[in-house]
Amino acid sequence: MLKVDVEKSLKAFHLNTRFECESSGVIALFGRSGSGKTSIVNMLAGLLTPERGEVVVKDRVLFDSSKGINVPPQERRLGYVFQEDRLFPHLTVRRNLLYGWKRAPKTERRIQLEQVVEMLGIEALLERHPGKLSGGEKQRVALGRALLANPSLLLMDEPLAALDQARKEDVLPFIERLRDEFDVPIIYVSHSMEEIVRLADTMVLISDGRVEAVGAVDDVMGRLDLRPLTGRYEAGAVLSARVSSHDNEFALTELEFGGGTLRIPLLDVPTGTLLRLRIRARDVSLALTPPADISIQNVFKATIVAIGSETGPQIDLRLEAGGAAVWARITKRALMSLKLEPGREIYAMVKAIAVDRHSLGRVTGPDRFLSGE
Amino acid sequence: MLKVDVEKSLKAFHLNTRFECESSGVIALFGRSGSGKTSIVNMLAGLLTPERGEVVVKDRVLFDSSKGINVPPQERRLGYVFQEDRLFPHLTVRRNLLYGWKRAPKTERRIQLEQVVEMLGIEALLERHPGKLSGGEKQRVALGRALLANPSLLLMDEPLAALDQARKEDVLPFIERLRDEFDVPIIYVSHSMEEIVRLADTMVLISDGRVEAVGAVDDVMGRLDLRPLTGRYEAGAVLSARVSSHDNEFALTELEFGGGTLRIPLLDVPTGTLLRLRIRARDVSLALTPPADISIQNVFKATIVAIGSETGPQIDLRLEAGGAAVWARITKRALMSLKLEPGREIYAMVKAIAVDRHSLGRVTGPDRFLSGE
Amino acid sequence: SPNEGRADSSVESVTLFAAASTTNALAEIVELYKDQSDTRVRTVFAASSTLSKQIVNGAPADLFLSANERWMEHLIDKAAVDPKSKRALFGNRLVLVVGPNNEAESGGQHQKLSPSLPLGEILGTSRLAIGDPAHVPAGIYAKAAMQSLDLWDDYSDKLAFSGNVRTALALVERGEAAAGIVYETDALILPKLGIVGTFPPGSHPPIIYPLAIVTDRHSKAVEDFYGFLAGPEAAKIFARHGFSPSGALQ
Amino acid sequence: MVSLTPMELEALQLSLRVAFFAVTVSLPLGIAVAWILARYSFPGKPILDGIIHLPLVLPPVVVGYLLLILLGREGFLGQWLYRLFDITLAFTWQGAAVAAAVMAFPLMVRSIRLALELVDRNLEAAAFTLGAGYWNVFFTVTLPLIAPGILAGSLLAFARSLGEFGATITFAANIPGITQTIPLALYSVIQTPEGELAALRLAILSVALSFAALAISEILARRLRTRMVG
Amino acid sequence: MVSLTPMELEALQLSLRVAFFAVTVSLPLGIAVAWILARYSFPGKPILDGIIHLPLVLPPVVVGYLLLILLGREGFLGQWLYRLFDITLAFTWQGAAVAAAVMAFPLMVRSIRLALELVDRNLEAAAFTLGAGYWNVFFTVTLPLIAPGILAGSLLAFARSLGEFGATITFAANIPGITQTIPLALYSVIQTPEGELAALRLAILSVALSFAALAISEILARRLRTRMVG
Ligand SMILES: Nc1ncnc2c1ncn2[C@@H]1O[C@H](COP(=O)(O)OP(=O)(O)OP(=O)(O)O)[C@@H](O)[C@H]1O
Ligand SMILES: Nc1ncnc2c1ncn2[C@@H]1O[C@H](COP(=O)(O)OP(=O)(O)OP(=O)(O)O)[C@@H](O)[C@H]1O
Ligand code: MOO
Ligand SMILES: [Mg+2]
Ligand SMILES: [Mg+2]
Repeated sequence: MLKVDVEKSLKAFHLNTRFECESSGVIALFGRSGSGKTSIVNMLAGLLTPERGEVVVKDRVLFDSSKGINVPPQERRLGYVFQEDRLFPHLTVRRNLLYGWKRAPKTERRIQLEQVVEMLGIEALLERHPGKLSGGEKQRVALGRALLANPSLLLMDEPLAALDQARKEDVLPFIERLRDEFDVPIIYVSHSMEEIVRLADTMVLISDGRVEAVGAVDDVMGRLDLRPLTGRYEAGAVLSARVSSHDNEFALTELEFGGGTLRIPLLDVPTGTLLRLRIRARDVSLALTPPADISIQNVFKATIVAIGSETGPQIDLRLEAGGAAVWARITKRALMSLKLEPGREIYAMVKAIAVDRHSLGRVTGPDRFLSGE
Repeated sequence: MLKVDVEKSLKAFHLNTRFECESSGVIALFGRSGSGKTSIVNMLAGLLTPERGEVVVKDRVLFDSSKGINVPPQERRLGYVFQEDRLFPHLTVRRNLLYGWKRAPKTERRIQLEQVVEMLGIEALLERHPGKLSGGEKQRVALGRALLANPSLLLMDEPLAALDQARKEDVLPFIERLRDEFDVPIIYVSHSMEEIVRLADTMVLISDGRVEAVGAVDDVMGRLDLRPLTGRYEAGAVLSARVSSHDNEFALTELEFGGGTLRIPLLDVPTGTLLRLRIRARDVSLALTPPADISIQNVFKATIVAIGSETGPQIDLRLEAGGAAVWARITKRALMSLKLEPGREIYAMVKAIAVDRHSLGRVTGPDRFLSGE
Repeated sequence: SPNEGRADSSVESVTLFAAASTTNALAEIVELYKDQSDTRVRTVFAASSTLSKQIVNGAPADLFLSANERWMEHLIDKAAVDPKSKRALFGNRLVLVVGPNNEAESGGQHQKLSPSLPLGEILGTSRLAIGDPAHVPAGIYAKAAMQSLDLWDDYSDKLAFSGNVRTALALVERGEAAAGIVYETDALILPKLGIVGTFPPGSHPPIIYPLAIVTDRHSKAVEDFYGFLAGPEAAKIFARHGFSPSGALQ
Repeated sequence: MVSLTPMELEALQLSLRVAFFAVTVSLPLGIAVAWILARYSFPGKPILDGIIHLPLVLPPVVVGYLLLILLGREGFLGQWLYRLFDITLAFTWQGAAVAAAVMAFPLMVRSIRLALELVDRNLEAAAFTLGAGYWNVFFTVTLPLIAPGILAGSLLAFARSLGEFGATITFAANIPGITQTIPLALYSVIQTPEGELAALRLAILSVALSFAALAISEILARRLRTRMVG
Repeated sequence: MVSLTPMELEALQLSLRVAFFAVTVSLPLGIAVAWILARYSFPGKPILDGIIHLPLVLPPVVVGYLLLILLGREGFLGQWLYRLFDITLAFTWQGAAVAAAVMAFPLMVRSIRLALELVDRNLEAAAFTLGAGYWNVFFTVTLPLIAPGILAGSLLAFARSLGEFGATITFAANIPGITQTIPLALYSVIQTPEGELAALRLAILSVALSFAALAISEILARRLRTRMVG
């Protein structure tokens, strides 16, 4: 169980954050720049002291103003991966990695150097100093260092923000492996929806120091009222689907979801795996009759549930396909000429290549979400 | 006329750049990080001295190693907007703006403070020091300062790179106004295809210190052989189209191009204006027969010219629509099932909202391009 | 004796604080004493005033040899020296010296100076070096002598003060000052300097060098050396350096 | 407040004059040297750097002695100064100022050099592209940017000059009203067995002066800093 | 090479001993004070800062005099030291070391403080989250990171101590073999007529020593720097 209920005034900024969720899998903190994400993570780590409130991680009370409890950071046993690497420049990579490991209680050293080094592919770096590593290498070492402290929870504050796209692609798979191979829950701060969809199970939406929503990533992303916070440009729906088969000839993977079958570029996951995928509204087109002879691979029946009321040339439609929510963004002109209205049955078309690996994530445990405000 | 023919060795890096083009409108220097763009701009500005070669701007020889000419930077009269702002921290915004203006010959002070301040909307900042301005404000002041030096050419080295997306949107329109309202040619360095499409007329493609291509933006972007340099993820075609009418009811603008009519979100430009627009391959779908009752607004006839040979699930097709080149990216499965092959006539479908303002640019003067290597 | 800071505690050592003007003579005496005793003698030379002040503040001196009565009396007042041990060793005279290249008429130490002394000519644009009359004995004597010859008022702005008499001498030797007022004994160690003349004994208080043992520093080694300093062998050396015998005092 | 004795007043005035001249005369040279050290690298640079730092680590009396050998009336340079221009530095307040300037020079150069090294040279490049020539850039960009460093360096040098003792007493001797600055006056009275009170008064004067210099330096530095981010 | 006379050798050994003790004994205090100045802000901070900088700008003789008043056998503290522990600092080599330490202290503190201010405190925060306690973080992160600053400060202080004159001659006097360091010995021989050669020899010894200190400091600083990015 993870419980955060903290309050603090930072000059002009007032933070008053309350949420509770199961402490397993990846919990994403999402919010605009300056919304208070780093401050929350620092309070979890003990680097910032709340004025009032309570912090409980895995049933261990780390902070409780009413009882005067404030566990110092060095005793909290939370691994922290910072936005910048923060590696110790005077120590070799090996000694950086072992810094937290050596200080962890002997009985809790489940994760060992060899494992982590192998997983992160940093054998060759061990005797070097961090100064001359590339950005991606540094961040991998930072991941390893936090992990080797054998923490009860990993905090990651935009660990990819300082990297360019190529470096990001370098590090992301390691975060995925770390999530999948080690049983350490992760709090992941990001304002990149791509990263969150790819990594997270639970999502905490922060705005101006307050929690706007807590829940499974698909639920929070699907809520129309949260659009101003989750972003219009990125509008879309997250849906869960199960891998049903692989088509090696055309390098495609077939997924089953409530509304039917989806074909997407080939994935290296076993059939049966439950995936979370994000379909952006702008990639969805509509047809009144099942279109024939077109290159679009994914066509499924859906019902129009709601029609947005945006001004401007385009409009968002909420569809329902076999229980799954899907968004479509079309022109008003199309809306009129096709005479679309709520309740109408239509065919939704999604190009296979629109669902790329950036918009895919694995569901590690269902129903992590407990409660929130 | 702009002529750059320079050679220099910078430690491990050898720069050998030769191109010539008309010095009007916006000339984009595009290339990977480390390809030598900044070095070229510095040589134009006189901040870096080539080992050999010639630099001619508007028929004025600024550098000629064979004649021993090397005009010092302070006499070149080229305005330089740097990646970071480089404003003078000890001077007010007003005195920053006037720094170059005061030093320009009296007879050449066509552009005045009031004009620039009004255009950039920085009246309120004039008496402040740069230290406390936001990133976007700083960069606007930097634009104004370079412009007020009344240069014969403006150099901009990734002027938006240090800004986040919101700040970028803050500054981009000012660069457009500056391009449209003042008759100063601009050399614009960027590795953002969006910015280049939006701003530039001519494009110089740099790779590893050498010029790979020079030409109108659409031509360079359309070349298959340059794909490794222009980028696959961004693959697409740039085509020129003329505004034919506005549809205020649906907030759409209609454009005519070789292949027919295109509907895109409403633009605030007079009919008749020549525009450059970028259609990304991933936004183009194909149909064998003219599809009916679909939300997609843009359907036009095209002929398959060439089929790529990529591995993986997707494949790029080059289409020709009334003389204009268009790219489509579809799955191999669709290629097979539709039995597509070169020469075949098909219908290309493009969602109206796929062509947003990020992928539009105005053509200021046709045929600026002269020659290159 | 409690000799603090001593490097080798197995060897007894005696520390003598002595007026700067006795530097050369004492060096010879210490050298001689080495042949007679295992005691290591350490000498510290500075203006008598400086040394007196340091002894009051606890400086590790066993013996003090002053260039005037005043600073010895000061120590007696402060109970810093044993008054019973005080004895005048010898006297001295005050001379006007000029640099090697000075054209001034040098009458030697037997020439008596008078108020008609052409000090302005001798000095030119340069200065007259004397001990700081605020505290240095040589300076106090010099000021008195100049006053009695009516030179003080005219030349008090042409003076250069030194921290002790030897500094004044060095300034003349180096040509930084055209002339200086020093003890006769000082002038004699630099034959290349010209002695313009000697100040008449009545023009300044008598120049007397008293010696005393510092309070609580009595020990066999100290008393031995004290005796040696006051003895005939030392007296011979002092006399050779030009100091007047104690019998001639008063 | 107790008023100063004429001797104290004289020493105070002299100290201020010596320190003022020591700083102002050496400032342009200090800037030039700092510039060379910060901006250029050449074969003899470590040696130049070492020589400039010497007064910081060399005993002041050694510096005074070297000055005497060099600039004394019979010194290598001094005899020419005297013969050709009738200038004598030893025993003059100008000599005291020279001694103070030499001793304070490394502190001044260090401060200015540090400031220069922190100057963003890109700002100078920007000024060039805006049409400013070399000197123009120096006076309108570089100099204002290093002003805090110059100020700090000058005040440190000023304070150091106020306190200079060893080199001054060796090179310029101790002449009341001419070279007897506060430290030298204090030294004189400390030697005087009955000078306790006078010594204490001078010591207090000295401490007050030093504190004032430090405080002014701090205030000015802060003002400059806020102006910068104004 | 010409060999040193016993007096020179004694002065050299004494100088090195005094400077070594001055630096090693004051180093822990210097680190502590630099820490307080770099990390905390409290009401009296500017005053503490001022007091610590005082020896830098105060005339050395004043410092010596104040030490005498404070630590002399009749001084405020000194009389207790003497009565209770039979310790006398004035006129001993330990006193010379105290004088040198006090004079060099601001230089040492400045260097260390600067280094401390440049330390990325985020690295310390990172170390906390990795389970290291306060002292552990200090010794495994902070101290290694400021090592170059400590080194530079120590060497500067060492060099400054080698050259200390005014405070030493006032507080510890000029006693051969006990407090007569090289600068004091040089002062003595300068005063002595015909001491030119001896003075020159000592001056050269002094210059050589200072150069050596500067050079070692430079070399060590460079080595530390490369180790850091190694
Ligand atoms: N020590 C502080 N003093 C004053 N204000 C602070 C402090 N730390 C943070 N703030 C303010 O609190 C707000 C939240 O900051 P925080 O760093 O937690 O945001 P964030 O969500 O992590 O932003 P970003 O995505 O940019 O990292 C900001 O307005 C910031 O300016
Ligand atoms: N002064 C220099 N000394 C040595 N190498 C240099 C120097 N300046 C640039 N280079 C090298 O020259 C190459 C080109 O650098 P340049 O800054 O011109 O690239 P760029 O295209 O502007 O890159 P970016 O998009 O990252 O700004 C790089 O490999 C760089 O490391
Ligand atoms: O005490 Mo002296 O010998 O007059 O300098
Ligand atoms: Mg943050
Ligand atoms: Mg660049």
